[in-house]
Amino acid sequence: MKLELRGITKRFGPLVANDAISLTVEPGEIHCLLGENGAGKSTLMNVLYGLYPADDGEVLLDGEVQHFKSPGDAMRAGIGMVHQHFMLIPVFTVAENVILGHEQTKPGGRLDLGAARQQVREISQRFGFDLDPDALIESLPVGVQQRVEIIKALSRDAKVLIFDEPTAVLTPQETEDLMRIMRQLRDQGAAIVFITHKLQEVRDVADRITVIRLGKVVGEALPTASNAELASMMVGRAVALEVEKGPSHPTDAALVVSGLRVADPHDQIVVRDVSFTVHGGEVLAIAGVQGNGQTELTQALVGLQPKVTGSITLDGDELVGRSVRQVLDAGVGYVPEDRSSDGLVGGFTIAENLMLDRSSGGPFVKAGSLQLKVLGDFAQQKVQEFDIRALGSSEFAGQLSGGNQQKVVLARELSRDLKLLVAAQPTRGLDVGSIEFVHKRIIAARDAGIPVVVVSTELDEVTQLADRVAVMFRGAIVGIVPADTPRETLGLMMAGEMPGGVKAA
Amino acid sequence: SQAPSTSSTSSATQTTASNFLPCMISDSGGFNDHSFNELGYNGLVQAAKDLGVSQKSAQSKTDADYANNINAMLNQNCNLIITVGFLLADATKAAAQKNPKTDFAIIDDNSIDLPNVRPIVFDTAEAAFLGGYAAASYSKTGVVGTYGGMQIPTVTIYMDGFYDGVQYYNQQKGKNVQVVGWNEKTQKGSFTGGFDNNTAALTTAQGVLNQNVDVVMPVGGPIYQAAASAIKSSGKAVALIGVDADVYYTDSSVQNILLTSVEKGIQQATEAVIKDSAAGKFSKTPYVGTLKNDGVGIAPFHNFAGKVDPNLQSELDTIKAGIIAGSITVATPSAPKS
Amino acid sequence: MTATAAAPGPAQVEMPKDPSRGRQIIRDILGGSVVISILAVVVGLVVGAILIAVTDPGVQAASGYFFDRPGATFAALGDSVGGAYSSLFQGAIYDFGRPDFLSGIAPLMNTLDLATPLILGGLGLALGFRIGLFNIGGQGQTLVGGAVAGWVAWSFPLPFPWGLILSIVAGIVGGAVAGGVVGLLKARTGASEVIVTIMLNYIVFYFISLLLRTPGALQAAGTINPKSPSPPDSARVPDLFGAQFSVTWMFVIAIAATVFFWWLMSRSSLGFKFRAVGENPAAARTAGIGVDSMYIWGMVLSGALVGLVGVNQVLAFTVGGFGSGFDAGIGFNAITVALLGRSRPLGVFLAGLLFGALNSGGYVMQAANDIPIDIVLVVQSIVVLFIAAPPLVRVLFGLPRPGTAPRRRAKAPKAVEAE
Amino acid sequence: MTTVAGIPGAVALEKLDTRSWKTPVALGVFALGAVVLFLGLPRDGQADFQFSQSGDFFSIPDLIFTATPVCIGLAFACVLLAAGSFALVWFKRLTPLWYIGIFAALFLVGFLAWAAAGLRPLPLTGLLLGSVSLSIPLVFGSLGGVIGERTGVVNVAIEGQLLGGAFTAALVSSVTGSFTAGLFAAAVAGVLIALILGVFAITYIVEQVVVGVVVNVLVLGLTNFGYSTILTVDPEHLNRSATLPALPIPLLSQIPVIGPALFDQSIIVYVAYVAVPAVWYALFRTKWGLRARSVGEHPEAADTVGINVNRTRYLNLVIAGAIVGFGGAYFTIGSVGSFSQNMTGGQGFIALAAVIFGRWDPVRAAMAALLFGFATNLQNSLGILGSPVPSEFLLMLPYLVTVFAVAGLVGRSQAPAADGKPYIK
Ligand SMILES: Nc1ncnc2c1ncn2[C@@H]1O[C@H](COP(=O)(O)OP(=O)(O)OP(=O)(O)O)[C@@H](O)[C@H]1O
Ligand SMILES: Nc1ncnc2c1ncn2[C@@H]1O[C@H](COP(=O)(O)OP(=O)(O)OP(=O)(O)O)[C@@H](O)[C@H]1O
Ligand SMILES: [Mg+2]
Ligand SMILES: [Mg+2]
Repeated sequence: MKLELRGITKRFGPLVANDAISLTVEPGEIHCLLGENGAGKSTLMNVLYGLYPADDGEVLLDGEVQHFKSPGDAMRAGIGMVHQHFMLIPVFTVAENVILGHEQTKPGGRLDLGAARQQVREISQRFGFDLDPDALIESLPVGVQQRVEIIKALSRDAKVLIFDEPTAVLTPQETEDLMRIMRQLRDQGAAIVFITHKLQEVRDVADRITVIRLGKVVGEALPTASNAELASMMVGRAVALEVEKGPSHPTDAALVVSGLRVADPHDQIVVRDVSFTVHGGEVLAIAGVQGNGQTELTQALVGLQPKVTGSITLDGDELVGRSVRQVLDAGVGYVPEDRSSDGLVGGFTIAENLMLDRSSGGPFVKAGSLQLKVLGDFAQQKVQEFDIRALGSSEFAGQLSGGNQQKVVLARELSRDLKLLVAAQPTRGLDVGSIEFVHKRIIAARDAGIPVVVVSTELDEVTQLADRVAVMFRGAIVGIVPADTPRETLGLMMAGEMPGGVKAA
Repeated sequence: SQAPSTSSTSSATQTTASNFLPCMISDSGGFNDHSFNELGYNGLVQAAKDLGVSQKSAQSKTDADYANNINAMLNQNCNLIITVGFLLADATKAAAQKNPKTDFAIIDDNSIDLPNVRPIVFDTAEAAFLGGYAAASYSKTGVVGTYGGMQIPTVTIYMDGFYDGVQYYNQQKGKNVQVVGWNEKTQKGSFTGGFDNNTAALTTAQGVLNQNVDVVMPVGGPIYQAAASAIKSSGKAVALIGVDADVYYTDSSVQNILLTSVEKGIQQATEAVIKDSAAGKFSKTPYVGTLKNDGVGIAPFHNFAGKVDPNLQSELDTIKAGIIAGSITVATPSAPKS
Repeated sequence: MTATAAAPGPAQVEMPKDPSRGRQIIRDILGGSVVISILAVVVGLVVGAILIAVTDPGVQAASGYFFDRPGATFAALGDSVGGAYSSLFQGAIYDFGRPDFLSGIAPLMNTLDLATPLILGGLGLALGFRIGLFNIGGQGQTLVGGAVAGWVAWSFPLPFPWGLILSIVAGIVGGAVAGGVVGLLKARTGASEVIVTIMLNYIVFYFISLLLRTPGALQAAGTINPKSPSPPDSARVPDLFGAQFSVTWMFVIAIAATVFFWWLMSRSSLGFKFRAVGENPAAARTAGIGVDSMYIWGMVLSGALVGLVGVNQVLAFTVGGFGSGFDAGIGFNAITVALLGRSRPLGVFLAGLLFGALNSGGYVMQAANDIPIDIVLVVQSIVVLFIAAPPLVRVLFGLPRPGTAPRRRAKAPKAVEAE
Repeated sequence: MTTVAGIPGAVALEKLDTRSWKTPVALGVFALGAVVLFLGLPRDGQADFQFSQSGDFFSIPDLIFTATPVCIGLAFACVLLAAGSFALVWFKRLTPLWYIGIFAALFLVGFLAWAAAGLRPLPLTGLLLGSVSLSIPLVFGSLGGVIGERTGVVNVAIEGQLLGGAFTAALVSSVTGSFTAGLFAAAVAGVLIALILGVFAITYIVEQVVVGVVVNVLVLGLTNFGYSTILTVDPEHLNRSATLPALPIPLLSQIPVIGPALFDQSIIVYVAYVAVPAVWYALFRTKWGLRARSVGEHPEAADTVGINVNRTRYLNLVIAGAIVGFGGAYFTIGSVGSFSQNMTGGQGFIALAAVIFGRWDPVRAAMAALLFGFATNLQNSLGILGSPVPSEFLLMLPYLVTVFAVAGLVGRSQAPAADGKPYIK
């Protein structure tokens, strides 16, 4: 089925997320959409999928104008989507998720789950998945969940398939597998839209490439284009993505983690006997595919996990068993993974957010009373120092863009006297400029002699920031290696394999 | 029963010669409680009609309403304000102190001693004693029951009298009729938790019926209706004893199961107090309804006249005379102190 | 209603010195929040008027011959609705039938008196709402606070004002304990505070009923009624403007509580933490704020304020002792007051005054026009509903949408993420 | 995928040693209570548990025994069981539900024997019958609550829906003389209230608990007003309905103890028997249920597969409203025939508690409702016998049980993920 988008425009209030975008995808073609964060890719796909009404423009399938009022309409017309954030119901089984929305029933209105199971098995077989139709989604690893999304789309005979950043959560091996499946689908005649930030993947699999910047199509490219060409199209200028970073000067061991185990609320072990050491003045990056225990590890470091055994010492002081308050007071700075839900209070002003983790005692509280003057001056200064783009320090944090929100969090954490900085996914969802800024700040902290732990799923970021890299897989550390370890090796380690001959660091 | 909303709209175009304005405030039971609020209200309506004057009334929902309703009535320039129930005692007392020119009367409370307040109380235990005796005499299963709305003196005084009446019957006749739902000695028993005809009242009634009783006296406004429902659906031949008014006349639907009623002459007392006040004969002397002054009493057996022991009526008359004469004493901790 | 009362949740943080604050107020006025509050009250009164008219016998009679004499119907309508609302006004603000100004203003004083417990209770519940705690336990906390205050008042008779002060403190402590238990259960076991507070309402009610008829507990000596002794005069809250008016010094305490609430929530470290937990518990926890202890302290303070309602009922409102119903439904009405006031101090204060006025007028409306006071409940709930849904009011009255920045959420005690 | 470096597979993750002492502590408290009551305040005399009543198919003799030794034995058993629970937790095992069940049964028998010692026979049929009767409106209320919350709408207005149903059922059935009309009107009233809730909570995204609380006040005001201005004008014709007749089911109704309690009831009760499994079936076995639950768990996901989230929520709210309103009819035409002000008296809130107590499952919620009914009726039954426990204490029992249950047993239970959250695209 041939897909055509003509002049799609979509506004969110004053923001034009899509500005007259046109795009054609032929059957039997993989069409890549490339663009920075916030360029408008997901918005375009959501319009196509009937989730947002377009302000202008039209969608055509095989030359016929479509009027999608809801995703149901789009699905019936043969469009399937694998969403950036999975659209699966965690407490349902695979089969239930697959039939949801187009259920078959037996007499008495009874759900025909048998048919659904059969369908899951059939499609699994066709693509070589190994999938239990009765498994609960929440018990499945992300890579497998994504396959469920694919089966969901295929079970509805989708002829146009949209993949929105499907590889962000996959190991390199899983990515390989996905590429294979996409090619297989293309060969069966599907029209595929593939969204990613990873230039390598684009060149591997795409038949055609469209680049979007600031809501507009800025050009087309062929898979033969070089990384540099594609990147400059995306960003609108030549980019040098390297962080300026001198050699590290590690001092004494500051953070010593040994035999750390963390259990989740269901008592499943999610961090398994993890031990490592971080010296002052060095960055230890923790790499790995999302969902392999990094989140819980960092939370355990700051005392946010209730079920922890083992030991974490900072400059000799034991942190396990201490409250978050005590850990922070011991000099730990923490940039949480999800800034909008854990890092900031959206309904608070920038100033209030800047004092969030110093809400008792000086300098902002005296005798139980807020020192608004002190806070105001402090906020003013930090807004300037960290280049937070806002109307003023009394703007609500929830109304800031992601990059600026992250700057608020960094400003807060870096303005205390730190003995350790833990930054989880510090640049997720940020644009190049903001990434550069955040990276600089982290390196500056390192150079000031602070030990730094950075968690990232992006290998680029890991290799750029790290002095040493620890790779996590299923809750355990596969190995700790130097930052210059080849990407392929790191990729294998992310899948749990420790190739022979890799030297530990 | 008469609804309160039909009363005072005509007050603006007053045609009567007299400007006497009697007013009444209910407690949280409201004027449709099939009990003392309603009887008091009927007395108010009747007296106003007889006097040819208008009247005003207000219902209370919560404890906070009492004082406010009294104030609102004072603003309406009432000459006599009757408050119904001991719960209103404090508010009545305070208002009476502040407004010495207004007459007040309070039903079921005898705690206020002010020149412009007339308490109206009843020694219902005396009448309930007769009810208990009649119940025991009528009972074939040897078990009779009673239960209340809430454990407050104006309720338990009925139950005490009933209990004593049954014991007196046992003593006189050498029988052992048992009372379920109330024990005078321990002052413990069965209560529905409120004065509403609701599912709690129904299950309580069912529970009492399950004790093999064949006479039951529910004390507390409309909860007797739940008992009637329970009796009808149980299919058993259980007789009901009404309280406050002669229920035979106030509720025709229970005539066929009504053994008798223990009457409390609230309506008559209210009427009398209003007329006294209108005639300028108001006094602070408490009105205490007793068997002697017919302020309380036991109703005729009506449909059951043929089913009770032929001697019962005369026995009751003897007992009544004994109580009036003081030869039979009805002991209850809940008796009004006069 | 002022801008404070009407401003939607997150957009309103009390920081008057902030430059954006002034802008915010102007935006709110232009955006129609004040207008919407007024219109919501209008809707409530109109619905009330319809109910009054429909159930009025005069109107019913006249509408029978509407087509012959439509004028009669309208006259009857005017009589019933006009009469009712003029009684409402005269009962709430100023009684023109009184000889002099001082007695004419008595209804207003009564309004203040009735508003006092609503404001105190509203503030208490609002405090919980701001922390994301749905405290439905106003009844129970009032009962505990009042019972403890009363018990202390007659058990430890001290000269004025010490007896009074001691009793007030006791009432606050009583309410605080009743609230704190809930906070403790929530923090320790995760029990939903909605369920626990509702259950405690009943438990406390029956417990106090039991004590009230147990000699030697709360029952007055020498009585058989389930009633407490009356507190000694030295522990009574004095009248504010003399015996002529019903308003007492508790109204001043309510004002003080409003100011305290403001200070607590916008100027104190504890309030900052409360708000952080209310807006985003996850972020608060990550920032080292003990969410569980905020729940406990929040419920303690919430209960303490509600405890003052009990103090008002026992030491200021009722003259003699109290029975088990002395909370008089204020614990529940305070929920609507807090909601109407959007959990902001000034908003709650004004909402309390409005409800106090409706109640005060309602009594007179019932006495003079025979209109059941329940109409006040209907009007109150409709006002709250409509104020909570500004777009609906705009639709109803054909108002334009305000041209302000998009807001993420409708007002709510708990953060509701729009994403 | 090969796993090297000694890392085990993903699905079979091991468990950490974490022990929860909540259950043993709760059992311990009750065991202590048993010891204090049964040993500390022993009561003399015989306890008489009556199984049969006249008219039963066949009769079972009463169980009569001397209370004190039995109670002491049972207190001892409770202490042992509580200790056993401590031991189980100590050895990192969960205390199974049946274990708690046995404990509860032993405690209860002991308590009944203690309270009824030396008094009249305790009719178990009556105890059960009253429990069922008192729990019926709670069952309907909690079913409505479960349906609403499963689709993501917290329904605090159950109280209002019950009250509205009770009012309209009484009025309509009094006026028309038809039970069918009364029941239908009650359901319609429930639906109307649900629509108010829907408009504000779903369309205008007002905080759901707020709407629920306020709607309750509104319905209370309206029914009180209607009672004073309409019903009491002519109560004989406007507020005096017959009550639904009992329809004994042949044979079943003659089973001793349970027959008369369960199978000699009115149509509303039978509807409840059918409704509980039906709602369970509909929620967990049908297309409708799958969609409803998907909307309550992850509305965005439901939207992306073509399910109209808000329409689904409205529809379910309306169905729930009809169920609750229908249940409200029990208060009037199902039991006493007439309406009185605020006659639901907070039962809607108890139903809400049953929803949470029953962990959003219709069958468990109904069981919780039955438990409330039982606890309430215990007060009746013991009060009638003249037991030594103050009536207020027994009246507060169901609420105490709820607090214990919610704090000790349920705790941080998992509500549907999108429960209470409006869906904004
Ligand atoms: N529902 C919404 N309301 C307001 N603004 C939105 C909404 N959804 C997206 N936007 C804005 O529209 C722009 C485009 O967002 P979109 O999600 O399409 O970006 P994207 O290209 O998919 O980015 P990413 O690579 O981060 O996924 C962004 O500025 C975003 O903030
Ligand atoms: N709820 C909101 N109210 C007002 N403005 C908003 C809101 N949400 C986002 N914005 C504005 O919309 C714009 C896009 O925000 P968004 O977070 O999507 O930015 P972005 O393109 O992803 O930027 P970044 O790369 O920094 O993450 C910003 O200017 C932001 O201030
Ligand atoms: Mg972004
Ligand atoms: Mg995107």
